[in-house]
Formats: sequence, C-alpha cells, structure tokens
Amino acid sequence: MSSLAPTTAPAPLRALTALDDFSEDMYGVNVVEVTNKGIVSVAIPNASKAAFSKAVTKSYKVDLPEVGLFTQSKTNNTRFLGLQQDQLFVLFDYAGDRAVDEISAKVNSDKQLVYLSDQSDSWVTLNVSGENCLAALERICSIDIHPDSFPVGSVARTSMEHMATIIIHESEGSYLLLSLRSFAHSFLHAVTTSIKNVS
Amino acid sequence: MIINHPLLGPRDAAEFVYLGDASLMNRPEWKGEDASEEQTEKTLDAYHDYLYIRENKAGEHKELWYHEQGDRSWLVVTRHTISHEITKVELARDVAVANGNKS
Amino acid sequence: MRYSALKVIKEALTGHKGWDPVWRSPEPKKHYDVIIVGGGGHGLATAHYLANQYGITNVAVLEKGWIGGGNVGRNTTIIRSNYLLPENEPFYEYSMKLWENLEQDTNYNSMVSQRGILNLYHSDGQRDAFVRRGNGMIMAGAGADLLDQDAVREMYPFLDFDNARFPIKGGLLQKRGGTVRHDAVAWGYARGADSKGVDIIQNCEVTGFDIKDGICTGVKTTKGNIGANKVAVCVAGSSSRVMAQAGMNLPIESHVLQAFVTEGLKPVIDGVVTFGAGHFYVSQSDKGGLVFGGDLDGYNSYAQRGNLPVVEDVCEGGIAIMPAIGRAKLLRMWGGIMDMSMDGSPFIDRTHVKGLYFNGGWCYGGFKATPASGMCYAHLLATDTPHEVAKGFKLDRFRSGGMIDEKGVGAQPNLH
Amino acid sequence: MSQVNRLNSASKSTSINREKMFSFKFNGQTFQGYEGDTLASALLANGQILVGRSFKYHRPRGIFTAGSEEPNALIHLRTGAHQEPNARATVAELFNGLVATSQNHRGPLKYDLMAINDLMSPFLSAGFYYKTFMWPKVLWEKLYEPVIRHAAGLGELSKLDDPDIYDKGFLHCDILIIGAGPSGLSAALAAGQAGSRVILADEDFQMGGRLNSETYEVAGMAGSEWVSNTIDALAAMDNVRLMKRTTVIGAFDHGIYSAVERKTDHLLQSDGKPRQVLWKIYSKHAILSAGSTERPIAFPNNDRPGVMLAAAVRSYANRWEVTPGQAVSIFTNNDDGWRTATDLAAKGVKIAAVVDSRSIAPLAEFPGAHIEMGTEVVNTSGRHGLQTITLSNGKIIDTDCLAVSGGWNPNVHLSCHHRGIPQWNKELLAFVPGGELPPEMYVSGAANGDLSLASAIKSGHDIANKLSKALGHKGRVKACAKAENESTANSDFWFVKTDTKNRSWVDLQNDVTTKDIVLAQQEGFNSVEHVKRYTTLGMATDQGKTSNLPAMAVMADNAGKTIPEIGTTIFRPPYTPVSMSTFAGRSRGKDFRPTRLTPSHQYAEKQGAVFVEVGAWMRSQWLPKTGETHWRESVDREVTQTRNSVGMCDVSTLGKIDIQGKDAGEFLNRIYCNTFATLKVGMVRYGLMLREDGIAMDDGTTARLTETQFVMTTTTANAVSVFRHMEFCRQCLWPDLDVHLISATEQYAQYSVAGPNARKLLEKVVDKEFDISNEGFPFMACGEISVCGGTPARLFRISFSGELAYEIAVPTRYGVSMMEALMEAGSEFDSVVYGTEALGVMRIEKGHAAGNELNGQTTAHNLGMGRMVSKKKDSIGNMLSERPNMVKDDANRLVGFFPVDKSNNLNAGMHFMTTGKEANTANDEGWMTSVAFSPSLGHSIGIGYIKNGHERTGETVTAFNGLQDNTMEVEIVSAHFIDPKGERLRV
Ligand SMILES: Cc1cc2nc3c(=O)[nH]c(=O)nc-3n(C[C@H](O)[C@H](O)[C@H](O)COP(=O)(O)OP(=O)(O)OC[C@H]3O[C@@H](n4cnc5c(N)ncnc54)[C@H](O)[C@@H]3O)c2cc1C
Ligand SMILES: NC(=O)c1ccc[n+]([C@@H]2O[C@H](COP(=O)([O-])OP(=O)(O)OC[C@H]3O[C@@H](n4cnc5c(N)ncnc54)[C@H](O)[C@@H]3O)[C@@H](O)[C@H]2O)c1
Ligand SMILES: Cc1cc2nc3c(=O)[nH]c(=O)nc-3n(C[C@H](O)[C@H](O)[C@H](O)COP(=O)(O)O)c2cc1C
Ligand SMILES: [Zn+2]
Repeated sequence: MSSLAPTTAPAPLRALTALDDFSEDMYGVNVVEVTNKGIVSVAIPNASKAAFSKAVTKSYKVDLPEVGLFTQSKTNNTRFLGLQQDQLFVLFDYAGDRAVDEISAKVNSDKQLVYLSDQSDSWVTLNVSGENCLAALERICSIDIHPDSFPVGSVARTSMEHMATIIIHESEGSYLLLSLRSFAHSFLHAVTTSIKNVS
Repeated sequence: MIINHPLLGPRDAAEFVYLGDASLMNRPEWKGEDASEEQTEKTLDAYHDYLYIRENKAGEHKELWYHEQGDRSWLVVTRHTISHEITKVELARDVAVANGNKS
Repeated sequence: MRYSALKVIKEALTGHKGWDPVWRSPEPKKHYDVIIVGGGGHGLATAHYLANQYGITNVAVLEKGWIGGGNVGRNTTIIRSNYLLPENEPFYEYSMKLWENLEQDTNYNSMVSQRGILNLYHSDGQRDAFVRRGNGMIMAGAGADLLDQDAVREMYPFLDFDNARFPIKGGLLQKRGGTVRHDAVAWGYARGADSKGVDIIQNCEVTGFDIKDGICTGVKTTKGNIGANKVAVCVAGSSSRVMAQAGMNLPIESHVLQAFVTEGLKPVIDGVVTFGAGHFYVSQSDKGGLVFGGDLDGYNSYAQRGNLPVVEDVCEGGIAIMPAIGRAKLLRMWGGIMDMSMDGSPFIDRTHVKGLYFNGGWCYGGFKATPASGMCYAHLLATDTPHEVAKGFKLDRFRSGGMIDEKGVGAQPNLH
Repeated sequence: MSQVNRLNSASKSTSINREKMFSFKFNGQTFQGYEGDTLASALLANGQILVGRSFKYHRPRGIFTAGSEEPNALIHLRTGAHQEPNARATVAELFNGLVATSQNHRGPLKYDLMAINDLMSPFLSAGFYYKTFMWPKVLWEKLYEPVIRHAAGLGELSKLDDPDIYDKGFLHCDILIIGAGPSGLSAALAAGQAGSRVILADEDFQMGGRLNSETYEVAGMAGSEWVSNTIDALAAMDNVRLMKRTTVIGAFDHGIYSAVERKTDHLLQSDGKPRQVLWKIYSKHAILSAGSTERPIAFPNNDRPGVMLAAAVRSYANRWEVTPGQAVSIFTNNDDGWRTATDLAAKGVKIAAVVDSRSIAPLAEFPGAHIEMGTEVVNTSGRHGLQTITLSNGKIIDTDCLAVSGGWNPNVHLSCHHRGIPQWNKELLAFVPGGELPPEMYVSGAANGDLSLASAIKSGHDIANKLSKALGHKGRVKACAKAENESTANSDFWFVKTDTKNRSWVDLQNDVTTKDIVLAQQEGFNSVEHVKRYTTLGMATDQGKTSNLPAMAVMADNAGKTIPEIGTTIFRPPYTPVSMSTFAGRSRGKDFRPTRLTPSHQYAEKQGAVFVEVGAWMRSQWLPKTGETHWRESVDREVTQTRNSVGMCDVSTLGKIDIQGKDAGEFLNRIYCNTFATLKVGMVRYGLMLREDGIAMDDGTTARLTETQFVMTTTTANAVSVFRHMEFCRQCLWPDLDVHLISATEQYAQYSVAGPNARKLLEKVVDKEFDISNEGFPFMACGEISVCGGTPARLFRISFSGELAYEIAVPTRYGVSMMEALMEAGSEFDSVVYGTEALGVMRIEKGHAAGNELNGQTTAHNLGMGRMVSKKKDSIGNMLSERPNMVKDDANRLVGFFPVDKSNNLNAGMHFMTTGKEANTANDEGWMTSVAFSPSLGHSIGIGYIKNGHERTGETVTAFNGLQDNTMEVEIVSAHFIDPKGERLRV
C-alpha cells in the first residue's frame, strides 16, 4: 500500500469476474465462465402483463416466455427466462454497470409498468457443453434434463450440491448454469468434480 | 417425495421448505386501534388458536410448502399423512385470493 | 419372581424352564381406578410409579399393539440432562437421577450406561450458548464440563479435526449422559407394574372416550368399554388422533424422525457424540451397531418411515465429523412418529374434561424423560396437583405467553 | 495351494475365465482363483471351509449361501484404511491381489479363545443380560458392560479416514426394473422394444439371476447363452440403461428409488474414481424382479461349516465349477433340492445321501448314495467342518457338505418398504407381495411367487408390455422367450423336532436357536416383534433373510398358531447394508457444504486475514499485522484505529432484499413492528421484525430509495428465512398488495466505513457531484451515487459501531477494487480494515443486540424496545406480543455489565444471581449474552439479560461461571458503554 496520500482523483474501479474467466476442456466437457452479460429481473404486476408483453414484442420482436422456457431475441442476444409466474430474468450481452437502465429504456420507459432489479453481479455463469456433459450433470442435477424432457429453449431454477442454480438448455448439447456469485468457487468445484468422476 | 408443481412439473421435495398446516393462511383480523379489553382477549384467543392449535390430521392434509430452490412460490399441497400420497397442488397465492385474503 | 444371581444360575443349569412371563396377559376388567392409554415407555412408567410409589394398583395400561412398539422401541436411546431452560432442566435432572436407580427399582437390567454425551461446538456463538447451558446444568446439579479442542481430540482422536468444513473447536460434555437399552425400559417397567397387579392389556386400541357433562368415565376400546375414575392419555405420536376422540385439538404436530443403525462393529465410539454444524448424533450399542440420527424429515407424517434427503443429510453430517466410520455399513433405517409440540417442550397436565389427563408433546426427546414423566404423571394422577419439577408443562401456556422454547424457533414444530 | 474343489471335468461355465488366474490372500495364506469368482467361490475352490465365527458363541462358521443373503461368511476385505468390516465373501468379486481376513475371534480363526462362550451358552440364553449384571450396582458400568461391549460386534473399523471418494447422481426413467434374472431381462426386453425409458439394475456383477446357476434352457439354448444374447440386445437400445453391480436398496415416496452402484470394488485400486455411486432414481413405474431366496431347515447342530443352502451348492457347481465338498448330501423338503444332487452328480461330484422329509417316491437315484425318504437329519458332527450327519432312522453318514433346502421365499423386501404387509400363499408356503405395495410398483417372477422359469419370464414380459402401452409407447414387442416349467413342488416342513440338548440354529450369525425362541414365548414375548427384540433374531447383517421364516415356524408351532398368524417383522431399507460414505457422497471434509466468499475475499486473503465460518460464509475475523502474536492485539488495534480514525469492514454478507411496488411501504409496515410507511425517500430506518408469536425475529435497516423501492438489510444468519417469511406474507396473507421481492445480497459489495474520518475518506472516492456533507447527507440518509469516476454505488449513513459511519455498496465485481480504493484513500488517515471480531467488540461497546441477544427467545420488551411495537397498525407479531407473560414487569432486560475487579475477564454464558445466594436454578436471574475486551475502556465489558435489569443500574450481582471456574462480582451498568448520547454518529 502506498504511504503517500494521493492528491489526484482515484483511479476507476477494476471489475473482476467471479472465476477469473475460467475456461477448460476437461475429459470431453468444455467448461467456460460466461462474462459480459447483463441480468435484470423483471417483476410484473398482474395488471401490467399485457402492456409489458406488448412492449417486449415491440422492442425485441419476441413473446414473453412461459414459466420453464425462454424466448430469444437477436437484439443484444437477449433471452427472456421464464422463472416465476410474476417474474422473469432478462439475460443479454452487456458489459456496462447499468443493466437496468438498458432494459428500462426499451420496455419500461414510463417506469411504472414493471419493477426492475439488477442481478448482473449476483450470478456466476458457466457454459458446459460436450460429449460427457449430460453424464456429468447427472451427478448433481436432480431434474430430468434428458433432451426429450428438457429440450433446447428450456430453463429451470433448481439446486445443485446445495447451491441455487438456474440451468438453461441454450443450444443442442450446450447448457448455461447460473449460480450465486459468492458460491462461484464451490460451484465450479462441483461441476469439475462431476466431470472428473464420470471421465 | 415429489411435488408436482402446477407451473414447473414434478420436482423433488428437497427443493422445498415445509411450513405446516395451510390454515396458517387464515390469519385472524387484528383487534384494531383502541380495542376494548374484551376485544383484545377475543383476538388473543383467535391468534392463539391460529398459531398454536393444529388439527394434525392422520389423513388428507392441506399444507404449505415453499419452493425455495425454484420459483419461490408458496404452494398448498394436499397430502395424505399416512400414505404420503399427494392428490392436489395449488399455488398458495391463488388459494389466498380465492379465500379473499387481503391486507 | 425376583431376578437374582442364584435364580439365574439355577435356571441356566435346569434348562430355563422356570422363568415366568415378564408380564401377564390378562383380560380387561370392567372398571379401574386409573386407565393409562398407551403402553409406551411413559405409560408403563406411569403405571409402575402409580403402583410402587403412590400405592394405586387397580390400574390398566391399554396398548393398541404390543408394548414398547412405539417410540420407546425405536429411539436412539440417549439420556441426558443438559437442557437450557429452568422450566426443563430440573425435570430432566430428576429423570437422570431416577435412571441412575432404575435397575434396583425395577429389578430388571435396562442397561443404563452413563458413558457421557459430548456436544461439539464449531463457533464462538455456539460456545457461548454452551457456557450458558453448562452453567445452568451445574446450577441444577446435573454437572457439565467444557472441553477445548485438545480434550475432544483425546476422547475421540479419529474425528475430523484437520480438514473439516466446520472445524471442531470444543465440546460440552455431560459425563452422566449416556444410553439405555430402550426395549428393556418398556419391559422393565411393565414387569414392575405387573408385579404389583397392574393389568397390561395389549392389542387393545382405545377408540373413544365416555364423556358426559364434562366428566370422563371410561374408554371405548377394541376389547369393549372399560370404566375408570381417571383416564390418562399417554400416546406420544398418536396424541392428536386420540385426543380428537375427546373433541380436543392440541398444540402438537406429528412428524417423522428417522433413525439408523450400522452392522455390528468392535468398539469405536464409547459415548454419545453430537455434531454442532450439521444434523448427526451417534452412539454405539452394546451389540456393536452405531446407532445414529439427525433431523426430522420436516413434514407432518404418521407413516413411521421417512425419505432419502434426510438419510443423506444425516450420513453427510456423520462423515463430515467422522470420516473414519465411512466404511461401516448402514444396516437398517426406520422412523417414529414424533409428537412435536409448538415450543419443543412437553405437556403433563389435566384437561378441561374432569378425569381426563394428558401427557405428550415429547418431541424427539422423550425417552430420557421416561422415568420422570412416569413419576410426574403418576403424581398428577394420584394427587391432582402438578409435580414440583413438571409445573411448567401446562397445556395452556401458549395462551399466557409462557413458552418453553429451548431452540428459540417459535411455533414451528418441525424446527424444534 | 491347488484349487482342490474346482471341478475340472467338462468345463462349461461362461461365468469364470480360467485363462485369467488371480491370486489372493485369506488370513495371510495365498490362494488362487479365477476371474469371475467371488471370494467365497474361490475359498471353496481351495477347500477353505472355515471362514468365520458366530456373534455370541464364537462357533465356527462356513459359507452358507452364494448371494447377498449370506449370514456367515463375513470378512474384513482389504487392509489398512481400506479395510471394510463385515464384507460378505459371497458377493465380493475376486481380483488379483485381494486380501481378506476373518473376524470376531481372538487368536487364530481355528482356535478362537472366545469359543469358551459356547461352553457358557446355558447362561447366555435369550435375554440373559436383562436378568443379571445388576449386583452390585457399581459393577455394571465398571465391569460387566465394558466386558459385554468388548465382546460385541463382528468386524472392526480401521479407525482411519475412509480413503475412497464417493459420488451421487440422479436418474429418470419410465420403468425401473429391479433384478436382471430371467424375469427382469424379459421385462426389460419388452419395455425396451416398446420404447419406454428403462433402467435395469442388478446387484450381481453378472446379470442373469438364477440362470447363471442353473442348467435350464431358454428359447432352445443354454440359459446363460440366452442371458448374454438378451443383454446384447438391450445394450443396443438407446432407451435402456443396464446397471450391473447396482443394488436397489430402497423404495421411497412417489416412485423414488435409491440404488448403490459399486464402481471400483472389484478393482485392486480405485485410481481416484468414486468407489460407489448412490443413485436416486425417479421412476414412473417399477417392476420388482428380485427373485427368491432359499430358506433352510432347522435341525440340531445345523450350524457347522459345510452345511449350506442347496441352491447355493448348485450355484457353486454350475456357475463357478466348484464343489463345496467331496461327498455331498442333500436334505430337502421339496423337489428343487433334488436338482442340486442331479447337477452335482452330472459334474462328477459324489452324492453321499439325499434325505427328503417327504414320504414320497424318490425323484432320482445316484450311484452309491443313500436315498432316505420320510427321513430327517437329527444331528451332525465335525468341529471345524462337517464330517457326519445322523438321520432320524439312526443312520450315520459320512459327508463333508450338506445341502439344505427348505423351499423358496420370494424377495418381497422392497415391496414392503412402505410398510405393506406381505401375504401368505398357501400353495407356495411362502409370503408373497401383497397389501399395499409402493404405488406404481409391480412384481414379477419369483419375487411375486412365479417361481418356475417359464412363468418368471412371462410375468416380467407381460407387466412390462402392459405398462409401456399405458405410457403410450407403441414399439413392437416380440413374444416372450419359451422355457420349461420346472417343478416347484414343496412341503410344509420347517424344522426337526428334538428333545435332545443339541441346539438347532435359526439365526446363524446372532446365534439364535429354536430354544431361544421358545424361551422368549415362555416369558411372554408373544408378538413376533417382541421375539425379534428379545432374542435378536433377524437383527444381524443379513436381517434374517434366511432365518426369519424357520423361526416363525417354530413360533407358530410353539404357540399353536399358523405362520401367517405369527406374521413377519417389518422390512426396512436398505435391501443390503450400504457404506455410510456412500450415503454421504462427496459431502465430506471441506466439501461437506459449499462455501461463500465475500466480494473482498481476495483482498483479505492478501492481507493475511484469519477467516472464520459464519454459516456458509467465510469472513475475515481479524487481519493480523506482522509481529502480532495474539488475536487480541490485532482486534484491539482494529478497534482503536477505527474509533480514532477510520476503519472498513466487509458487510456484504448481510441479507439485502430489494422491495418494490406501489404498496411496498404498506407491506413493510406490516412486516416490521415499527412504522415504515412514513419513511421519506432518501432516508433509512432501523426496523425490528417480530415473528407472529411476538418474539424478535430479525432486525436491520431499510432504506427508501424511491417512492416504490426499498432496500432491506437482514442479519447474515437470517437472510434466507426472512426472505421466505416475506414471500409468505406477500403470497399467502396479503395477495392484494402490489409488492415484489428479489434478493440483492449477491449484487453488491457493501463496506462499512466507520470512524471520525469516515466522511473525509469517502469524499475522496465519491464523485464530486454528490454532496455528502453532514447537512447534505445527514445521519440515516441514503442515496444512489457514483464513485471513482462513474461507478454506480449506493451510500447509506448508518452506524453499527457508534462512530460517524457509512455503508457503501458497489456492484460485486468491483468489490476488491473498491476496498483497495478505500484503503488507498484512507492511507493518509491511518485507516484500517477490521474483521468480524472488531465489529463485535464495537457493537458490544454500543450495546447493540446481535445473534447472541436475538436468539429466538427474546421479545422487544426484553430488548428494551417494547415501545417500538406500534399499536396503531397491524403487523406480524403485534397481537401475540401482548400476552401477559411476555410483557411482565420483572422480565429479563438487556443491560451492560462491568467486572467489579476490572482486571477480570467476563464470559458469555455466565448466570446472574443476587450476591450471597446459592448457585442453583431457583436463584437464577439471567445470563450474560456477549462479552468483549473493550480497548476503548481498557477492561472487559458485557451485555446480558437480567430480571428487571433496567431498574437495577449500579447494583452488584454475582456472575456465576462454574463451568469455566470464573465466577465473579459484576456491576450492572447501561449497555451503552460508549457515547451514550449518540453524538458521534451525527457529526
Ligand atoms: C427415531 C427416534 C429417535 C429418538 N431418540 C431419542 C433419544 O435419543 N433420546 C430421547 O430422549 N428421546 C428420543 N426419542 C423420543 C422418544 O422415543 C419419545 O419421546 C418417547 O418414547 C415417547 O414416549 P413413549 O415411550 O410413551 O411413546 P410410545 O412408545 O410411542 O408410546 C405410545 C404408545 O401409545 C400407543 N397408542 C397409540 N394410540 C393408541 C390408542 N388409541 N390406544 C391404545 N394405545 C395407543 C402406541 O401404540 C404406543 O405404544 C426418539 C424418537 C424417535 C422416533
Ligand atoms: N423351481 C423352483 O423351485 C424355483 C424356485 C425359485 C426360483 N426358481 C428359479 O428362479 C428364477 C426366477 O427368475 P427371476 O428372474 O424371478 O429371479 P432370479 O432370482 O433369477 O433373478 C433375480 C435377480 O434380481 C437381483 N436382485 C435381487 N434383489 C435386487 C436388488 N434389490 N437390487 C438389484 N438386484 C436385485 C438378483 O441379483 C438376481 O439377479 C428362475 O430361473 C426359476 O427357475 C425356481
Ligand atoms: C438402539 C437401537 C439399536 C438397534 N439395533 C439394531 C440391530 O442391531 N439390528 C437391527 O436389525 N435392527 C436394529 N434396530 C432397529 C430395529 O430393528 C427396528 O427397526 C426399530 O426398532 C424400529 O422398529 P420397526 O422397524 O419394527 O418399525 C435398532 C434399533 C434401536 C432403537
Ligand atoms: Zn435441518
């Protein structure tokens, strides 16, 4: 630590990713930390449902998802995750600090329709894909993610190894796993242990 | 056990947190400001029964489960306390609205 | 017939032809002074003390199945008097003293074994709570020792001290704690009561009460109606079902608690050990099985069986503190119906129906209470006044705000 | 050294691979066996008949069965930390280098010193210990019990940590088929062809069930060939998962089954891979095709090594090509027993005798063999191995192996896991599944009483076909394989009645004899459950799989009842014993539970912080500087520096709940006992949350960011339960309110900045456009700001330490950087980072309640906050907090304490009593909740609850601490040790 008192304005803050941009190909499973995503939760009062749905269709050209599914828009690669009856998550490409403003501008301009909350820093996101991926997930995921039951386009909130997890089947054989950021190291450990154990 | 969530389909009960008898949704009315002593005693009786007394049925039991590792919804599950068979699962919010629960 | 060394030798040499039944199997009489509903530990102990301490012998114990088949026959057999609250601690200490004389009292070896109970702690907050508890125990005459990590290590060198997620910082030891051969408690009390003329009637389910003008005069059973001056209900997990027959709802929920035993092993664990950062407690039976348990399953149940999540949770707790028992094999798992009260503490009280008494709400901890519960219930039945050490166990305490909540979790039975 | 009992004529079995020779050790002696052997088959092949000792009498024990029902052949498998006690030799797969030792003897196996117990057996009858060891009283714990405990148990744990790793997993299927005998295989085939998602599990390392042990034909080929063809066909189906070495251990609620797969037990080393996996199988339907278990007949001295089950003897001959003896006799009450004689004779084994209890015509002749019909075995001889049998007709026959068959018991075990009671089948003379099966469980084959091969195949096929159709799977299902319907004729004969002194065993492991059963009944233990508990019948590692029925027959006979009137004891999981480690899986050591790291964890690590587990979190407890040798030095420094200048602490672990909606204010009014609806935007308020029973649940501050948005903080410990409680109120009680909750705990790195220089420090990082002067941003203000040139942040002017203090929150990703920036900015003020210990000291100095005070037993009244409970509105806990016992005048009150002798240290957990009174429960007046050494005051201080405390300031009482031998006099003082007027907060 410097012993001299700085006289100038402080340097801008440095952002860290939860897992130092972890990326590894292990025994046929590719595990990559996904970064630069905005995550915004949207709470939708019953009365606003229709209007909000319209706003989304207008700005993003997609419908709102049913619970358990996501819809995907080309705009910023945005996914609307149907997590709860009156709440969804918006997951999109974004590197800034003001994810709420980003969404608000598009779908909540009058600030009254829905309630937004920034979740971008709340989650660590892993992308797992590859041949042994399902076998590895079988060790920690209690819900049925066989492609027949959990096809591409599905999302579920569950827990793995005592950690809250959102699992997204984003494309054929490729899954996004979101867990709470403070658990990042334990979560990664759970995933990589599974991969090792089934190798 | 498996709880067949009305929105999410079958989920292991381990994802849920159990509270107890669904009668816990029937919170008695507050006695009001400046209530008489009698009204206070009556309200206390009602609260006592509400919070502490249970039918504790050996049979079909309506009970509250919270989907903590899921969609955060409270459910009213009808489950048999001897066989554990579940015959009905509802969103507690719907039940509350139907009951006329209000602030 | 008294058991004595001489008798044992004589019978061994003559082919054991001379042993009488431990209790008779009489047909019910038409009327008793006291009917005890429930042939569990508490019911049989109540009968024993009624007959042997209070001289009331015209007593029947009605049991719907076989005596000792309820929770007394399926618990993890731990006895201790290490309670926190002043409404509880003197009662459990009284129970401990009765345990210490049980064999002489009943002339039956129930194998009361005070090999010590050690509650581990893993944080400063837990230590503070144990100091509070330990001092309370000392003040109640129960005795307690606070151990640091080294002292724990000396007692149980194979615990996980070095690699634990929640390191063991020490423990609260009650040397007088231990275990008792659970079935033998039921049999011993049955024998003690029977020898004074108490009728123990098995396969006799109580199906209703004769209540008129607020007075209870007897019970309906699967063996017919039986009259009584006083009816004492004592049915643990079935409390709500039985009292509903008298039109009463109770501050009780029935939950399932599971327990487990491993295959027989040469001695590894001498006393009782409990994990403070997970759900696991264990002792080793005299036959060599590790007897262990953990948390309630958490949902209302009368099924006497549980589910996997708790099985896993308990074993995870076990391996977390004792990775050295990993290769011991779990042999059997079972469940019991727990009469979980709203504050985790029991009731020994009259009801608003004259002649009808209630004893229940023992949660997962009523085995250790068996002697005191029997004595205090007998006292209440004989004198119609609560026993000095059981004064707090009233049915209406929630209305007055006098909860006895050891754990401080409030009116949620599955958390006690 | 040679495999004397291996049959060499006409080797046909495909179950062993004679090309692959393994060597292994038993009790130090080296033997050979083949790939495909079990330890038992290999021991038998080598003529090792004596393998263990019984539990109580230490009688010599040999191998009794060829499967998981084995009561006798229990051994220590492997050595050192890998040693597994009570492993069954009959299912232990042989591998090269296997090491096993026998258990439960002192001295060599053959000359066990404990065998003296056998001579004492008249004293060791059922229940003997309940009647004795009582005189004199003290000797029970000092002598008798230690001796009993020492003698107890069978195998021995190494007392070393289990060195293997374990795992768990989840599987989903339409149909789970349990058992891959002919019935299960044909079920799998039908279900697979139909298109169902199938799991076929078998505990054996070779699928095929009895077909591997029999000489039957199926579909015109050898049974074993049909098995391997079928397995190949199933393996080719995508929708079928074959799991051998997988025991289904339990049927739980709603179609969840649990199974244990043994991954590396058959290998010398596990190579870092899980030894076993615990599977949780979610099935729509299950078919139990678990086969049947042969039962013995009880007769005098039936426990000698060499006395075995007849079908096991057949298995050893057919599957492993081993004969357990050179002159084998059969004792049977049914036709199936004869098959053992036929098969062994066909392999060239000498049959010494066939003894059949039935007076019927012999079913076969064997050269040189006695064929004795209507005859019973009444005695045996041979200390370490069978030598002769004596028959009821007086004949004594030389024989070294007696194959006993008392008929077959369907494996109903799993069908009873929901406490359903099996039903007696008069034709089969056995219990079959009945009563209430676990929902959606169906039973096929021998498990259901379809004992013969053809019926076993057909029943599996038919059930699977039907279930698949019902599930809507439309694939074409071929007709099932044809096979013979062999005889299953049986008879009602259970045990040999005798009045000699010789004991007849029913439970071989626990040494329960027919006499023990009779004695139990004589003593009034009439229920089968009583007999079990009094004699320990069926309580051994095999759970009475072979012993229970003969014992019930003895009970029935003695009581003049029928077997179904006696009834079975209850079946409980697991089907076979399972290692504790397997149930624990990976949850072990540091991985017992996941760990949460705070946003500044990396920073703290670099500073050498000492971490402490707080629930799932790891928090900095203190951050020692070089040269500091005692934690108190570090903590005192952190406190002093903070109070003198400024300190920072990571408080991100506090729960943060984002509350939004038009009715958010009203909602909070109802959640907190004090008023919130009136809180102004830009301000923070302290809130006390009660449970409905009026006891304090949690406390914290809540900030109003906008008209419709609040941010609540909860204590670290209660973050999750408070959120759950609020969701309950929102969804179940007041669904009409427009209010929405989401946890923001993880979103922000939140730091407390406390001390007289806090503002000066913050002014250096907060962007200039935000006014944080005392006027612009007064005590209890909050706002959204930015720091370090535009990073969004939230600032709250709240204080736990009692100093001028703020909490600043930035997005978590900036956590490390923010802390660095704060320290950088603070260097001119000699700023410090403090840990939870200093945090605790400062809050005690301020008399703030925390976990030790809010322990779920305290009311607002106890805390001295009774007046906060607003009586102008409804709120959770409002009503019941009015109950008389909770607002008593002489209730415990939270106050402060000084040691009268200031050089003394107080302890949390001391009990208070009026000085001079005896330390007993009746005199107890309260207890010390938290203590600290106050660097600010220079001595130990404490807070705690004492009766009427608020009116007793200045009084001296005794603080009893007999536990730590630290009883002392203390003075009751105000709990606000520092700045009682709260002036520092507002400057
Ligand atoms: C798994 C488990 C572990 C436990 N561990 C411990 C421990 O380590 N230490 C401890 O102190 N406590 C423990 N307990 C608690 C303890 O076993 C019980 O609190 C205590 O046994 C209850 O009292 P009881 O013996 O009278 O109950 P029970 O033995 O259950 O007796 C009640 C009897 O009433 C009978 N009955 C019910 N309805 C009727 C009717 N209508 N008519 C006639 N009879 C009826 C029942 O059949 C039963 O026999 C444990 C409990 C369980 C289940
Ligand atoms: N003739 C007779 O008297 C008689 C009597 C009984 C059996 N049998 C013969 O028995 C066979 C019956 O066929 P089947 O398929 O019904 O039974 P089976 O005994 O051939 O197969 C049962 C299979 O289930 C497995 N198993 C049992 N419990 C298990 C569990 N919990 N988890 C995993 N696997 C488990 C066993 O390892 C075995 O492989 C036929 O070959 C028949 O000839 C004949
Ligand atoms: C202290 C204790 C020790 C036990 N030891 C054994 C044992 O060694 N073997 C066994 O099979 N069961 C053992 N059991 C379990 C009983 O067999 C039985 O499962 C339990 O008492 C519950 O009864 P239930 O299964 O008949 O419902 C033990 C139970 C207790 C309470
Ligand atoms: Zn728990």
